[in-house]
Amino acid sequence: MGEAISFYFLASILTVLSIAVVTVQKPVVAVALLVFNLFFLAGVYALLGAHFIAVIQVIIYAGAILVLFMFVIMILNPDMDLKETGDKGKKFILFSAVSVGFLFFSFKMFEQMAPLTKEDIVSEILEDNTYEIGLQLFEDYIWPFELASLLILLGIVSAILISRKPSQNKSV
Amino acid sequence: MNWLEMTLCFPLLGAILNGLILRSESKTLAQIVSVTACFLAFFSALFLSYDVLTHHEGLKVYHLASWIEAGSLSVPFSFLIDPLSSLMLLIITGIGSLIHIYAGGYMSHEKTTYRFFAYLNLFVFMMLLLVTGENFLIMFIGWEGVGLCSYLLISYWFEEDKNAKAGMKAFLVNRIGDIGFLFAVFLTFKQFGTLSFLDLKNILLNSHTLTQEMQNSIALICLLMLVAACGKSAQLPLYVWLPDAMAGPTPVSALIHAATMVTAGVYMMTRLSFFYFLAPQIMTVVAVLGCLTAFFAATIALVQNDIKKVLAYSTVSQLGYMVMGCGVGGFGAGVFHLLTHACFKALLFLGAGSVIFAMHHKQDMMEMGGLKKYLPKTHAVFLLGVLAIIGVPGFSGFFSKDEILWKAFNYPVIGPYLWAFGTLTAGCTAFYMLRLYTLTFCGENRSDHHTKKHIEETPVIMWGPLAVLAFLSVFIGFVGVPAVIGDLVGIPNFFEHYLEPVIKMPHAAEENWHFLRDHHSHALEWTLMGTSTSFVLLGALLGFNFYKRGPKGISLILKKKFSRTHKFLTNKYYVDEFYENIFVTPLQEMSQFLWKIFDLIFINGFINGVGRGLMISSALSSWKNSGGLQTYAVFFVLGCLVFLGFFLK
Amino acid sequence: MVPIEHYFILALIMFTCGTLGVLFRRNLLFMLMSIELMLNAVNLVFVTASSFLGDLDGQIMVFFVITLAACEAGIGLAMVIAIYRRYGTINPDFLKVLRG
Amino acid sequence: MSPYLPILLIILIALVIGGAMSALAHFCGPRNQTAAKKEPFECGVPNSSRREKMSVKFYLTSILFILFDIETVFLYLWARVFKTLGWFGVAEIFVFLLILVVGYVYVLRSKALDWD
Amino acid sequence: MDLFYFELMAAVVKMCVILAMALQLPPIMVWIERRAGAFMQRRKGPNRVGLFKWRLWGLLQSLVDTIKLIFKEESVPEDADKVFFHLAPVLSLIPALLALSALSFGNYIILFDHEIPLQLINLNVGFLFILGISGMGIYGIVLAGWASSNKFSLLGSLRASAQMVSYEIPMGLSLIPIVLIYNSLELGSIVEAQANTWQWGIFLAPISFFIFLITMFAETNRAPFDLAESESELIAGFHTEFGSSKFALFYLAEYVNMFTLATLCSILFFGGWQVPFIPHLKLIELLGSHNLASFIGFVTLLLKSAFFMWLYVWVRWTLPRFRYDQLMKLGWKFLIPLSLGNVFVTSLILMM
Repeated sequence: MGEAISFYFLASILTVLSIAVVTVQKPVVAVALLVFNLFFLAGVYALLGAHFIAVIQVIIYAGAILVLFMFVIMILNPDMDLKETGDKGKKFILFSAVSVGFLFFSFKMFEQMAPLTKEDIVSEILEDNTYEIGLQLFEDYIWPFELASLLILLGIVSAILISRKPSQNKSV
Repeated sequence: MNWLEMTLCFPLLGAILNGLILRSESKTLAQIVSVTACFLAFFSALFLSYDVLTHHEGLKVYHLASWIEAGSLSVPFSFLIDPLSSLMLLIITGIGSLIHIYAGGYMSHEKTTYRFFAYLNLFVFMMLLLVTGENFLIMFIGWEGVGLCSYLLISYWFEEDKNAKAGMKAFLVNRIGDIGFLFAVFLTFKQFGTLSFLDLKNILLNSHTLTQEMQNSIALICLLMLVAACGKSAQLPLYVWLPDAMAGPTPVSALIHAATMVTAGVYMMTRLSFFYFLAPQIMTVVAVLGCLTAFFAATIALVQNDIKKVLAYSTVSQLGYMVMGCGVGGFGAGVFHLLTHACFKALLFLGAGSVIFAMHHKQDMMEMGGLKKYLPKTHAVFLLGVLAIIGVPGFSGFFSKDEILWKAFNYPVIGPYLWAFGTLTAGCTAFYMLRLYTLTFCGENRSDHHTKKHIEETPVIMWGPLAVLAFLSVFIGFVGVPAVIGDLVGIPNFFEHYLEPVIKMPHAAEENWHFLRDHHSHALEWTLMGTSTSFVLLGALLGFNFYKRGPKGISLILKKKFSRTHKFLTNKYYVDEFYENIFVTPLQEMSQFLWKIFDLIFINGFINGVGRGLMISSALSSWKNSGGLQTYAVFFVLGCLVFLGFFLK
Repeated sequence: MVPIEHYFILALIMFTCGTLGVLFRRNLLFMLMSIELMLNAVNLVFVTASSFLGDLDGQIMVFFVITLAACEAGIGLAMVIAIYRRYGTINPDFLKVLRG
Repeated sequence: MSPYLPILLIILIALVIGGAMSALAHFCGPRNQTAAKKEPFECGVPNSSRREKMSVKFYLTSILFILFDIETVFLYLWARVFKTLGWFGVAEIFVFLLILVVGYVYVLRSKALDWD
Repeated sequence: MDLFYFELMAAVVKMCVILAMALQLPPIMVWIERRAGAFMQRRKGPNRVGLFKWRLWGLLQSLVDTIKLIFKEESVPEDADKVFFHLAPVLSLIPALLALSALSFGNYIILFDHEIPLQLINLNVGFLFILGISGMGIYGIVLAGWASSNKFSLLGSLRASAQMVSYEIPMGLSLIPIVLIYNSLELGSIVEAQANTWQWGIFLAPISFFIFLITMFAETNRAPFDLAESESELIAGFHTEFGSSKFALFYLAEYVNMFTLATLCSILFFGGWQVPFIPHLKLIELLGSHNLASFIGFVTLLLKSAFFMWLYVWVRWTLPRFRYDQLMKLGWKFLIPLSLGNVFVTSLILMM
């Protein structure tokens, strides 16, 4: 009961926020809404028993990645070119095509989804799954884990390289 | 990590370290890396061989990973260590290490050497792949790899057009052989369904009768493999690249074009001996081809003036011996000669390298002479090398060459002729080697004043390896003393027993090769040995006497007298020109013709037409290539949806 | 007990919003944010499946997705900054070097 | 009761407090706006647009923050299972840290963290 | 259902207590800061305001200040983004309160046969939640600076948030040895593991404590790290444009954050609600009452955090302010390597 209430509450907030994020005019507002969105999504994760993932979502996604967005907006102050460009009619046609495609596709998907049997569902919510996740990550996922560090390294290096001040002898 | 992996990975590691990672300006660092890599490989190979030969009954297959798995074709990365391959491993890494050390001295005038050493290490790695591969494809990787390294090293000083062309020539000529190899591989797979040497060996050794079709295809495989061996081991029609390959640095000539790579053909034939035994007619071809090559190359070597060219033709000639040895069924003898030749020819090349180094990269013997007193150490070891190659009794070359000649004599029908040519060749060899020696080291120095002033003995890093090789050249022959002598002095023939497990005669072939088992009288063998030795001594004497006063004197008279023959020989029987006229020029002309007809009119027309058509149609459709990122993305997403919808039905 | 389909529908809504945002907002920042939204929708599916099936693999995958998203956002935003500096706009309609 | 319910309560309470305070001030405080009050408070420096570009260093700082943040989270996960994994885990995390230290050194060398 | 309502009631009560603590923090702390500053500088400080004839060392000054703040005019700049201008103070208050309520203030007490832990939000991810939530506090600051449409505010907010993110990493890293040593993320069990006084975090992980102490100051933008509001450079930082009640809210959030970190420090490094040299279990035995022991533990914890609050004040009036480049250098080039090394060395020592 409580779970259902919480879920539908969070889901409706998330739906509204998701739509708002992509439709508002100002990037700052969008980022702020996205923060809320991610925060409430963490709530959904918690509802699903993924406490650790929920916290990670808050720490990294809401607490770090979106700070980055915020900073970029602050640095660039890009509200000057906010007007939407492009051929309205063409955009509308494509928009409806994609939307219809998604709708159609989702119907098909739910139609074809094999229903979960009772045995599939493990209803017990794992308590203290931090430990379990840790074990699994460090034992079964060693290589992805080490590769993740490489990915981070790559991220650091390329971000610094890209955002460096453009040098004087630019070719183009 | 087992010994095999270590053996293989050290040279590769050295190559990667030198060529890709360090790229060091420091010559010392580059050399240390590559010498260390090679030495480590040598020691690993030593342990590996010891391990396999003592603990695994001389045969072990290392299965590292699976590689190609397609239907019935299964080619794993597996490696075979048996007496033959461990012998090759030791030759390659051992002599390779010495040459690596030597190269440091020889290349000391270069600006950077990391590229050179990286290539050398890569070569060693490829060569190791070639000799340890358990199936045709691994061997083929090595086969192509050594070809590549050879190309890279021949044209190491690629700034000069000549060197680049020489590399190209080696590469292209080798391609002809490689085609043979590839077709042989295809045919093998078609016929036997496997590419593994051991499997093939088991199949063939245990079958008592073979169908006609099987026999034909075996003969064809052998023939194709012979083509491959001709390319790599510089046999008669395809030998032309080897003399030109001398354009590379001398250590390269020593390592690749004398000691190791060019012997790959002999190695391969020995590895496939069970095939060759089943194709006696092809064996005859092999024997004749080897014999002719040996003689032919020796005659050319008689008159060459470039010190490295002489050695190159000598190499071709010695390879001819080896191939002849294989052809008459004496694979063991061929490999034995391979071993001794690797030692003394490496020694000779490196010695020649020292001479060239001391003479400031002059290679013409006519400008040398009298180096005995300038380069005493080099002279001493070089002399030992000369004695070894011409086959003075007691030196290593004597035993191996004699073994081959004896095996050749026993060959039915054409055997005596082979022997006669072989003996003649031995005489020629003695002549031209003594000629080389005399012209280089004896008499007066003929170089110009400036050069003469700067001749000095090479550093220890260069003559040290030479000393080791000289030791080997003199004594390595005692591992395979022929039975007749061995019985006399009480030294058994280790080598024959050593290779016995590798060279097995299929049951189906035994009747054709009964003469190998026949007993021959010792007296006959002594007689033949005596004859050939006297030929050698005669040749040596002539060579020494003709040239002991330099290029003038008797040799000049002879040259005048037989001027046409001399010219013919100096121009190497006009083989290069022959090829040029018969193959290259017509090919070029035909290409020109085809280019004019097909390329310009048909193909260009077609392609331009297509292009024009596309231009028109793309102009029509370029509205959708707006360059707009998101427009593309939209179509991408729509495409994905259609695709998914297709699967979800 | 909320049926699993409802979680999926929520994820689908978020994903659709994200996709439409990427495709139709003429602003690189919005596009990046929409990508984040899409990634989160995927994460939601992972977590849902993981929770319903009692299998932690899904959650670990989310972990890696988040790592990836962090790097993606970092590099993407660096590119936004570089583009803004160079062209003075972050509207992809004005960035048409590839125009056919 | 779900441990998450209090979170919701706290959020609501905070909103209420914030709203109440604002409302109180709104109703209790005086209101007489002047033109000067509406301007940004900049201590007499001639008023300029706030549309001013900030240093890109802030961006670099925050991207590095993200990446180190992820690293921290991985470390927490590891710390939680540290006792179970033993030396294996230490070795694993050592490699992980080693790779990141490479990045860190790169950052230091590229002077991305040098303000001024 | 009964249980649910009982727990809900307990939660509400706990929440009220926490709120009471939080709301009385700024008045008292402001008074302490002013009095302490005066004391250190040989001044009198606020000492007039009192009740009738009792002056109470000027204690009521803060109350008067609060009332004054509410009755001040609220001025919103013309260009300001109205929504975020109003929302920003709340956005910095919410994380502060959430973090505060996730602290473990004491062992459980027993009421009506129910164990009630003295912790409002008890998640099994433990103090990771606190770290995550306090990271969310950045948005309040950034949005405040952005919304007030003032370049000094914006710069102040960027500085403040860059500083906060920079020091969040050493803070997070400095706590990993604690997890390694006590093998838990939950504050309750960490405190229980510190029953023996010599097992306190300060003794087992002194370097962690050192790093945490520094980051504590930096995270709350307090002196000597109060660059964001350095009046000589940036007027008053991100809350330049905020007056009246909104300013009060920022103040509240700041002090709550300070208190949270002070308490977290006491919990992780100073045994939390363990009375020094008397393990909690022994205390229960001595007193014969669970609830009384828990209460004493609670008071002990408050005293410990009071010490750190005092430290905040003390440092503020003692140390000069950093320069911004020095601050970043300290964070990135000293604390991060130090804390990484600390983590690694600690793990090695533990493995030995």
